[in-house]
Amino acid sequence: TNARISYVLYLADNALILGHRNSEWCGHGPALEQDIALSNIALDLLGQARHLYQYAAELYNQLNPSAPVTEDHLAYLRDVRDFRNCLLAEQPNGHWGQTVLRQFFFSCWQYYFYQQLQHSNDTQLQAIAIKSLKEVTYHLRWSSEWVIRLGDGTAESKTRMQQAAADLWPYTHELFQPAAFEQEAVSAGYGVTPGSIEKDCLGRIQHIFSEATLSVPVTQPGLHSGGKTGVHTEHLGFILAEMQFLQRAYPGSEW
Amino acid sequence: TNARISYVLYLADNALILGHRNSEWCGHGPALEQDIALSNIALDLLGQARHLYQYAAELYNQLNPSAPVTEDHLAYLRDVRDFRNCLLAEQPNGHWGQTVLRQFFFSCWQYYFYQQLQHSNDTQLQAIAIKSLKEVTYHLRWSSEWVIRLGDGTAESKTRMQQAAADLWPYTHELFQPAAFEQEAVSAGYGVTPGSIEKDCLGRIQHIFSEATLSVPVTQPGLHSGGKTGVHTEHLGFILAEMQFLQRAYPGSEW
Amino acid sequence: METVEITCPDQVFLDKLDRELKIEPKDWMPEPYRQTLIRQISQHAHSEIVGMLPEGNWITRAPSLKRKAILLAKVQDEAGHGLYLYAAAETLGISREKMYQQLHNGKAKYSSIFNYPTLSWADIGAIGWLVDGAAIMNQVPLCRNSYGPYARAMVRICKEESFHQRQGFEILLTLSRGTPQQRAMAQDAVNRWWWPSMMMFGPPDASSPHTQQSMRWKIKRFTNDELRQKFVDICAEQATILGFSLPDPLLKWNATTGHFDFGPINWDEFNQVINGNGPCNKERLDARRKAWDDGEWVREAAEAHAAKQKTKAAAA
Amino acid sequence: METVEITCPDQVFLDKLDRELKIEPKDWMPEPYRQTLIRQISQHAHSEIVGMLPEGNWITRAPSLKRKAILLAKVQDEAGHGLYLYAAAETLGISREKMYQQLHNGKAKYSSIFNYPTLSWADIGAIGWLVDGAAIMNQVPLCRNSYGPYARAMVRICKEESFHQRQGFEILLTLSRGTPQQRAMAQDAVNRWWWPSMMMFGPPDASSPHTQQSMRWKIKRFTNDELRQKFVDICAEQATILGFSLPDPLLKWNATTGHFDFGPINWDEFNQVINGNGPCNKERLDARRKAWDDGEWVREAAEAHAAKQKTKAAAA
Repeated sequence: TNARISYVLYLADNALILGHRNSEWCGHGPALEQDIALSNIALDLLGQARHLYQYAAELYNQLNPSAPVTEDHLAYLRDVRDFRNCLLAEQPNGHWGQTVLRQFFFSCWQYYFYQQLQHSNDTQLQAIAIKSLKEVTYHLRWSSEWVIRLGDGTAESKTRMQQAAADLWPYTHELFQPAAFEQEAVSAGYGVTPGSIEKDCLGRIQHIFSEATLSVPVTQPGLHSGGKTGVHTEHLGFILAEMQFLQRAYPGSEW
Repeated sequence: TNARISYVLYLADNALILGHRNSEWCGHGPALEQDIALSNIALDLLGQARHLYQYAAELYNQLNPSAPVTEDHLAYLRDVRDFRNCLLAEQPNGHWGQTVLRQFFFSCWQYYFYQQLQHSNDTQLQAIAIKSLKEVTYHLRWSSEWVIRLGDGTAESKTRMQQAAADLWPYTHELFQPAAFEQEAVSAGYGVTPGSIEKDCLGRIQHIFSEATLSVPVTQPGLHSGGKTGVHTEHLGFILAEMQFLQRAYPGSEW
Repeated sequence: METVEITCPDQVFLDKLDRELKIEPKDWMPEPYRQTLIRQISQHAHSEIVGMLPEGNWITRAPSLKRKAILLAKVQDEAGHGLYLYAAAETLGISREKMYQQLHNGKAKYSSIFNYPTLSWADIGAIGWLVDGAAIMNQVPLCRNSYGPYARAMVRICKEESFHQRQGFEILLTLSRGTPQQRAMAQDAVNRWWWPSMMMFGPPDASSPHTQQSMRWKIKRFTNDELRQKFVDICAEQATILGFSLPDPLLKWNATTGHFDFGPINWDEFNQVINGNGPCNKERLDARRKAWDDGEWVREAAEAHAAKQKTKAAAA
Repeated sequence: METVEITCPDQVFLDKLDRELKIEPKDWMPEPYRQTLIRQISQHAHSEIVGMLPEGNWITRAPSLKRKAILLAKVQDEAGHGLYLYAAAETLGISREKMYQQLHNGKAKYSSIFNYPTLSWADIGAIGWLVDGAAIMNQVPLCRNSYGPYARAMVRICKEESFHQRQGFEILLTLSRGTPQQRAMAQDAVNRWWWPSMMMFGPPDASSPHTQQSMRWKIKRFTNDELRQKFVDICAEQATILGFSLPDPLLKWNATTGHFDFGPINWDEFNQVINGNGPCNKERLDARRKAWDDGEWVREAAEAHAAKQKTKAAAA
């Protein structure tokens, strides 16, 4: 069950951290409509994170009934090395194009991932996958449209998008490299083989990039990974310092 | 003695927060020499803050011998509303011109302030004033030179400096408006009457601005104040969340 | 021979007002009525948008996942309100770009309350309770204002606002039952937001020259002082439930008037904030201008792409 | 008639090297010697400057005022080292601007260790202990290198570096005596920094083609593998004092050789990082480029002001 907790936390942290990043845009978007759309995605991700943390807490409390935890313990009282989110999720927002491209890469992965997770033998994960998939389908469409719009927009927007792709692409490989807890999850029948969805993801990305008149960067899986085992980029520490401040400063309070 | 603690904390917080802001530049300055110079000022301010916090802790512990505190308690375990630093100190670094101008306004105030504080009837404050004054004299000279250099540099640098002056000037008034604890400090003979150094400060600023071919903004003391009573700008919360993270996340540890 | 009755448009307009009918975008309306509405609706829209900033300041620091979701949804609602209101103003013949321009160059105002900083989590509660509370007090009568699109926008907005207000109250209630530190945090927030909230109703009637005209046009339904008094009466009661005091030593029930008396408002502060010298005026406008400027290439690209699509569709 | 002895400069140069005399900027030197030095010294200077970033990352989050002061002073020292080294390289006829250019466009390298992220406070200790430790191991022999300005710069640098290394060791020692969380934090940092530190000595001698020439020129005094072995021997001992393990299951005292044996190094990772694909290569270069670009108007203004002052002085 430790592997199961890790697995659920990995999915929860992904959703929380990307939702957090997106929420930083709230009030600062390029147009009101986009401000609202991105906040919506942030809310969806936050909702997914909550379901997952609640399930992780349930699993944890079965193992440690004497010191039960809640979703908030898991989100607010773990430090950088305990977070398992992929490095892609924690990358800075940059400009609007970087944000929508990060969302596109992530939603693309989440889309194929949740499709598989619907067949999990863990009924809770199954339920979360089914519910989340509806949201993610919209995220994928929305972010695809923005990638196309900006890729095939002005010369400036195309340049910006191609640069954003170069910056973010190295962080995509990690999603398809299995961590130990994922291998256990696959063996036990509740998880998805990360590599099994790579081809579909890449196909979708290639399709959208081609509509966007952008070229897909070519890089080898390398050292831009480690999130699943808690080896993050330097950004996450600052995210957590801000996010966790109140829970850390006023321990044990109800809010 | 509560007023005395407040007074010492006010001076300590000023030094810590401005030192913290300056230290954010470390590794990112416009030239190595300036990186080093500003880090030096940050180190001096941090040193002043430590002396002052140590003294404040001493005063506090005399009143509360059962739960003694250290300099680190005072710096790391108080929240925004307990910090007393002037709003000027917490303003974002902005560009290099904003940083040196913020330093100039602050050093100018500190210079005349410590000159007076040398005559405090509190021997500890006296000693800190005497020691600090040497450092501040250098800070004032260095920042004056930069204000002149950038004011009387290129057209671009002049515009930037004049804008920086407009942005920062409203925060200078607060330094000369007495808080209750300052009035007590004056009555008891250990503090400086804030208004008493305003003329000298203004004279010095006018002199340097005239050399810099800049005009001194004209504003009335207004609502850009409150730091002394803990009513800050929204920036301080983020500074503290970052600065205090480890002490908050790992309470009671030795580092 | 038939007689042709010629009714002058002005009379039709006033007649409609008298019969509590709505004025619609295609109806004739006096130019000062149109201008007053544009000023008021756009100012209201700007307030929603600028109002996202002080609360948005705590989204990344909300103390629990639930609170984070509620706050994010709330600030998002405000963006939605902004949208409704800009759309309502556009029916009067002004573009959203033009309104933004007026906001960014300081010509248009927004509610001065948003020029105060949010310094603790409790401020989110206090804003919900007091600021949204005052807003609702102002806005509920606006649901019956004479201009159709504005009135309909206000109906949607008021429904959400009262939800926000309850959420704010609930944050304070939770803090009031929390640790001594939390209670102090909440009392402090109430202390700081009380007077600015009182100022949200605008200057006293005696110095509010446009009130009469606005009431005649049925844009306004109550005077500033009437609404302010209602607000005080409600808040004074609710503060008791919360167990917080309001920072006004002169606040006292007056059995004769059937209202709470309250102390003098610092109109000098109000005027300073209105005139740009509030604690955060510069931050707020800078943030809005930056969002707009940073978004320029995005809007350009979106337009360029749409144009390309149109050309393609035409060619196909 | 007197005979004039003509000594060819190459011979004078080699003769000096043999007699352990310093080559000074005005002395004749072979072009490849000059180029090798420029490459090495500038690379070393860049390493100091880029090396400020991973540690600078924790200045604002140092856990006590004392640690904050020590760390800030340390990172500042590194800027100072950069200054000495750029100045030494400038004596070889290259400008600081040119060197920056080469750093910013990726032509010049810097120590690949700085492309790893600092993830916890313990990393500051591990960097001090391991990274500064490895640096000193490399640098102490450089104090005796044949080029005068470089050798003299290294003397100053080494003095400070060993101070930094002790500070790092002391951070780890404090953590080792701390809470279980702190001990875990420190062990984790040691685990992450050990192998990259081992790589700091460069490729194994067998694949280090320039070593022989550099040793002949007395720029280098020991081979990469010699220095690496020394480093392992010292660290293995010190790790015991700290109570931390080194993440190498093959690490073992070998009584025959009188050294510690150690496991194979992942040279593939090393090459990836060198070639720009390390975890933080992009962040580091972006940060340096941004500092340089943001500083452009400042440098221009400073020059313009200096020129004005000069004109004034000349006129007076």
